Amino acid sequence: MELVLFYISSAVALFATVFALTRSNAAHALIYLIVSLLAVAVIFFLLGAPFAAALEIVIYAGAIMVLFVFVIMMLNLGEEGEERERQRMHPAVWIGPALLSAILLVEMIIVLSKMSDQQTGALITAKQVGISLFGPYVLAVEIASMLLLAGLVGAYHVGRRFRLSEPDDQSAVVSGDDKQGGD
Amino acid sequence: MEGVVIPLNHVLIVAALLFVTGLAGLMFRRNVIFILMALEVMLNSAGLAFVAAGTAWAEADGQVIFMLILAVAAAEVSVGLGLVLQIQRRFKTLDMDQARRLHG
Amino acid sequence: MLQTVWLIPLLPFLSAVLLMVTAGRMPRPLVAMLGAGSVGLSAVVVLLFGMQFMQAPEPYTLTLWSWMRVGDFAPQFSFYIDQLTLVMMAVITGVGFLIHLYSTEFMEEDSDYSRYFAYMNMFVAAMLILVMADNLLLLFLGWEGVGVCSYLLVGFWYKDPANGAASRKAFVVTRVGDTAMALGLLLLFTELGTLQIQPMLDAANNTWVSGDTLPALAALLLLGGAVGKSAQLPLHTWLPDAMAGPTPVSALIHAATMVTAGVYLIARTHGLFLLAPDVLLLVALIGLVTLLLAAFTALNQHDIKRILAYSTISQIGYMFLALGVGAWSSGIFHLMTHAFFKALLFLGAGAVIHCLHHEHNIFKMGGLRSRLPVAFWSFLIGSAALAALPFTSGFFSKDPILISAFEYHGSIAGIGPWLWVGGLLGALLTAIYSFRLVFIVFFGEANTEPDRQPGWRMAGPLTLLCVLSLFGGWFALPLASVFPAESAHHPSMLIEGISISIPLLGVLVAWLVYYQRKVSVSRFTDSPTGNSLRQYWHSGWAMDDLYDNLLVKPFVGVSTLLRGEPVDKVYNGIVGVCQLVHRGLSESQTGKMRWYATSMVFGLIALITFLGWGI
Amino acid sequence: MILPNLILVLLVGGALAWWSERFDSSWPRLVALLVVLADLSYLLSSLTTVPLENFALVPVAADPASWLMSYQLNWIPRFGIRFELAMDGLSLVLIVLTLVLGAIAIVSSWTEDNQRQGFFQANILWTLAGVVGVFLAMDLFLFFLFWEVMLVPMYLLIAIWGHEGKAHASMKFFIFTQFSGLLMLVAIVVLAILQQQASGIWSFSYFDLLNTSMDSTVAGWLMLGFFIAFVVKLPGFPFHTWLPDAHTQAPTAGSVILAGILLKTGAYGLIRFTVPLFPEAALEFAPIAMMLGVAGIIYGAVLAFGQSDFKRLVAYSSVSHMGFVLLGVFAWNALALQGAVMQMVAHGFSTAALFMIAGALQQRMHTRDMNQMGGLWQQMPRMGAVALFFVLASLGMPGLGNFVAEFLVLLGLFQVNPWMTVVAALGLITAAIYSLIMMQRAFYGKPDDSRRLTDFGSLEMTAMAVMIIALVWLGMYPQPVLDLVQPVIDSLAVEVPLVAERGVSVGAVQ
Repeated sequence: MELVLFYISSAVALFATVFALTRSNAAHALIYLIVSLLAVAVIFFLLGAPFAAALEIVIYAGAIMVLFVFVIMMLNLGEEGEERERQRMHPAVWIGPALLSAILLVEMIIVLSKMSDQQTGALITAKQVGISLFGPYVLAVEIASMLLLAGLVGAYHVGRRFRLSEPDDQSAVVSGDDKQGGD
Repeated sequence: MEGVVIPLNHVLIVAALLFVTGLAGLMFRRNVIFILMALEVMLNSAGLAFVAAGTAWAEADGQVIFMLILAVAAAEVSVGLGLVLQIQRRFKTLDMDQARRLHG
Repeated sequence: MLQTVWLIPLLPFLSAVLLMVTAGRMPRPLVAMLGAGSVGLSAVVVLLFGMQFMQAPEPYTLTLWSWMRVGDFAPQFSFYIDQLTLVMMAVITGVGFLIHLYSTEFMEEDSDYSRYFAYMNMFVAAMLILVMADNLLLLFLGWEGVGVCSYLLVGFWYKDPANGAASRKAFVVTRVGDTAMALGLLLLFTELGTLQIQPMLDAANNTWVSGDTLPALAALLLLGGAVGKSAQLPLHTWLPDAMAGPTPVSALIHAATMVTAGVYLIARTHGLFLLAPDVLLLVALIGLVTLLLAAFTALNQHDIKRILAYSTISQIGYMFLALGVGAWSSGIFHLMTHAFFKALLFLGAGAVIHCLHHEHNIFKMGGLRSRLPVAFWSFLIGSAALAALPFTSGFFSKDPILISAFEYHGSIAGIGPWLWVGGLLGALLTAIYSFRLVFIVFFGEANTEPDRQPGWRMAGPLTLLCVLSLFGGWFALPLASVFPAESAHHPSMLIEGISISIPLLGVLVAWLVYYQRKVSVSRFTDSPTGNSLRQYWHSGWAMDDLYDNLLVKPFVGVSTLLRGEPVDKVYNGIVGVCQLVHRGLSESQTGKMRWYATSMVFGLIALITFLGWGI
Repeated sequence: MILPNLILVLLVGGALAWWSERFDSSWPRLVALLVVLADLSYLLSSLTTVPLENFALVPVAADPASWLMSYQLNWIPRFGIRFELAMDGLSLVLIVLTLVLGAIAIVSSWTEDNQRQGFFQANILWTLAGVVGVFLAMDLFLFFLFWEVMLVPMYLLIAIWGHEGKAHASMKFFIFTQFSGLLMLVAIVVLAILQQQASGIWSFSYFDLLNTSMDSTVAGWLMLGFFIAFVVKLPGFPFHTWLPDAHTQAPTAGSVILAGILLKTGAYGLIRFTVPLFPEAALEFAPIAMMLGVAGIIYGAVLAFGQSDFKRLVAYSSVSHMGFVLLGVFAWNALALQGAVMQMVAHGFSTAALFMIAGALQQRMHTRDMNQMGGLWQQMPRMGAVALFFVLASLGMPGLGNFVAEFLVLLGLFQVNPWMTVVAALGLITAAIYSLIMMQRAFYGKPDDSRRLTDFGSLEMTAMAVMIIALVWLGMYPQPVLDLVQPVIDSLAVEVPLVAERGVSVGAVQ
């Protein structure tokens, strides 16, 4: 029974991802992506990793996707963006990457199919995860925190420069002088 | 509820499928937003593979690594989106092909 | 007195160095006194040395210092004096002094006065070293020194590039001979272990037997050197061009001394040549062919100095003939007498040119008999001796050569008479062209007026040389002990008569053709074949153009072809390949991020297939 | 302790000269000259302390006493690399030549107003230090170090003070030598490894590496590594193309040092390292090397004749003369080796002088093109006379050093391979051709009176006089140099038996 559930949710995840990446409208694509993440969360549940599924939903679907929403709204990619996206979809563009990823897929499947058939399904509770998290992996946690801090500072630093309104932003290193933009 | 018996290979194949789709998206989409989304998909599929392996070996390591992946993904997205704002302001478009000043 | 023999070459050498160092800052009379004086002084030393030497005539060796010593190759800087060397020294310093005295006036108004005497003195010093050298390496030093000085003196008036070309041609052609001689030296040392002449000849006699290939090869190589320096057949084309130098230079170098170096070398190493009879015969044949060829060419020249140049080649041909047929001492005797009358002729020509403001073409001269008496008499006596008219020194030296050529019975039986006939024909032609010169220049109507008369410093040496040319042949040279005994000559009266009468016949022919103008040869010379033959002879049997096309043009062509350094093209090729690869790689960096992602995927695929291959 | 001081004095002197520029721009050349002369006098005075019979002693590898002077200091004990210097007859002769030509190089650029005079003189002194180091180093690692030390300041000399094409020329010079140097480094390292495997201890010393046993193919390749490095430096035939460019663009002092001294390091390397370290491989390779030598002689001469650039012509003449050295070394008998060493010394003086003249001409006429010269003898008689002397020296006139050298080489070679000697002797003729054409096109011919040219000054004449005396002395009485080098050749004969002496029947000729 669960096997069927697993196959359904993975099919959903796959189709949602494909749709997410082929939409011309960014917002639609985002929604599909969120659906795909939720499907993956379901798979986590089926695998017996409830804590991971929760995290997936809270952080991945919740936090990261929301960031995306903010940015899309901020950049208000309206209809003209969508138009341009569509005329770029002619086959010459995606035939190359599609071919490449197909080859890669075939290779991975070959490699994976040779593996011994291990069975998943051992339930790992959040307590076990917590114990190992602060047991052998305590260093990893510290590093992760530093990484997040770096991400925070980076995002602040990079994002801050975005001053549409005040032209006399004295601290802006990247002030108006280099307007040459793309070559 | 306790773990349900799913063959690891199948989960890994799903992860591979997701990864490849993300990769293809990364390659042929021009819009930087879509590239970032494709990136997220690839990270997520990696996380899936880790968690699946973790549950297969009944070890918590898989999920710990998954958490690290989450941390990485979060940091990466925040900086990425910051950059997206810069690209928008600097190049007035989100098409990544315009931003190619660093060429040979 | 014997110990001071090293003074002889040292005096001219020192004066040469002094003149070079002061480089024209000394007053002219001092330069003249130094230049001519040093040679005169060394002539006196030679005289004194000769007198003391003749009392106890055995070879005298004086070692100054050991030149170098590597293993058993230890040439010494030492002199070896015997009768042959004495004769040569006497000729060089005696005739040399007269020529130096003559040139003090001849070069009077030349700007580079001291440079001229520096080179002349250096030449005399080098020639003396050549003649007095105890071993072949020191002889080679003198040999090359003489070649260099001849280069400097022929190209003395350096402002005209033609003189430069003539001097370079002289040096390079003689250098070809010198290289052959150097190879001969290498072979001799490798085989015999020493280069000291006398021990080397003894070693040659006991290690080799007559007719071996090695002595023949060594003799041939030495002959190459001799032929180069004495302007014989293969390497003779440089001498006529060497007339570009001042006339006294031609007198000293191209008549009396340098060109005889080859004869001296063969005479000095006669022991080696005796071990190779067929090479000796080759010497005779070269001599014969050269004397005929030069005689014909001299007949068609109209530059006074070129006629004398070709006559020098011809006379040296006689000396080679003499050496070839084994008449060693008569060869050397002819060398000495030739030095006298050829120097006389050259100096006479110099006087003519000097007084006719540098006119060379004999047809533009004429009737100088009354205007330049000194020149006329010196030319008359010189030509008489050259043509070997009876009782002149030329007769006493050329006649025995012809006789011994007649009685020659070397490796090819019965060639003697043919050599004799060739020699006679040469003598006839010599008489004709020498008196042709005399009649055209000194008789007939006057074309150009001489603007001055030769001073005492030119007339003095001329008269002295006239005396020597006339009576030089009377006393025999004491060379018996140096050379192997020659069989006594007892030619039949007929041969003797013919030898005497041929030169007179020649003079008669010249008289008829050029003085009386009775027998006009123009009918023959103007006909097409005659004219082309005359042109052919005039250009020295077209040897010059032969060498030009055969050697000079290919060398110049190759060097201009290779000027662009083909080997460099290889390295530039490598550089080109590197740049090509660089451009290709830089193209691959398009700056588009998606292209980088794709190339990463390529990498990934490659990696997996490579690693996957293993599973 | 004397040997390291020799190098130290030059290095410190260089820095001093550079520093002295602060006071006055004319000080550096004075300081440089004094430093070089001080170094020379220091060397000669320290020689007096060496007992006289040592000069005749055959330098045996084992005991340092048999060397004239030796010095040893542990540098990197881990790999057995020692700061080992030793001087024997051969290196003594070459070091004296280096210092004399160094002084002459400094004098040669006395009147040139180069900018940054201090750095210029410093580079000259450092090059000299590198070269002295090369001649003294007995540890292969140290030898390679000095090989590079000598290369860098020379590159700077050409790159900074060169003429119009200096960038290209200096780069080409540097890459040629550097690349071949790397081949040598690989050979040194492999040799050391083989030696370590055989004897168990690490050592880079020349004496230990001398008789390492290895199979012939490896020996062949290692020998080739050394051979190429040295033949590039001594411009052997196929690797010589850097020389003409480097010379035409180098400043006068630079080309005097480059031609006079740096080419000798290649020849020295061949004698000291290539043949003794790999005896069988070297002697088996000898015919090919001699072929290259002969090709170098003829090719250099033919190209020299075709040149219209004065300096380029003299550069090609160097290629031709150094062909004799290559012949002499690989004929490998006492006569040929003595000839090779003599050629190194004599060629050093004659080429240095010709380059000084070329430099002086360029400084006065601002061109090296011989077509624009002609008739210079009239306006500059002293330079003409001096040029004539050195042209005669370079074409090998007997009585001067070059002739003695070339005759010895040909004599030695004749005993080994007569036919090759005949071809090499052609070099004598072609040498005459290109030397005289140089004299004709520059100094003889129609003078162009519109030019105002100043003749040689007294300083330049003294420098020239030194070289004239040296060449005449080498030509007339070369015995001191021959005696100094003879023990070295005997010691080399111990490792690699000399080719049969005189008396070998000239079989090939029969």
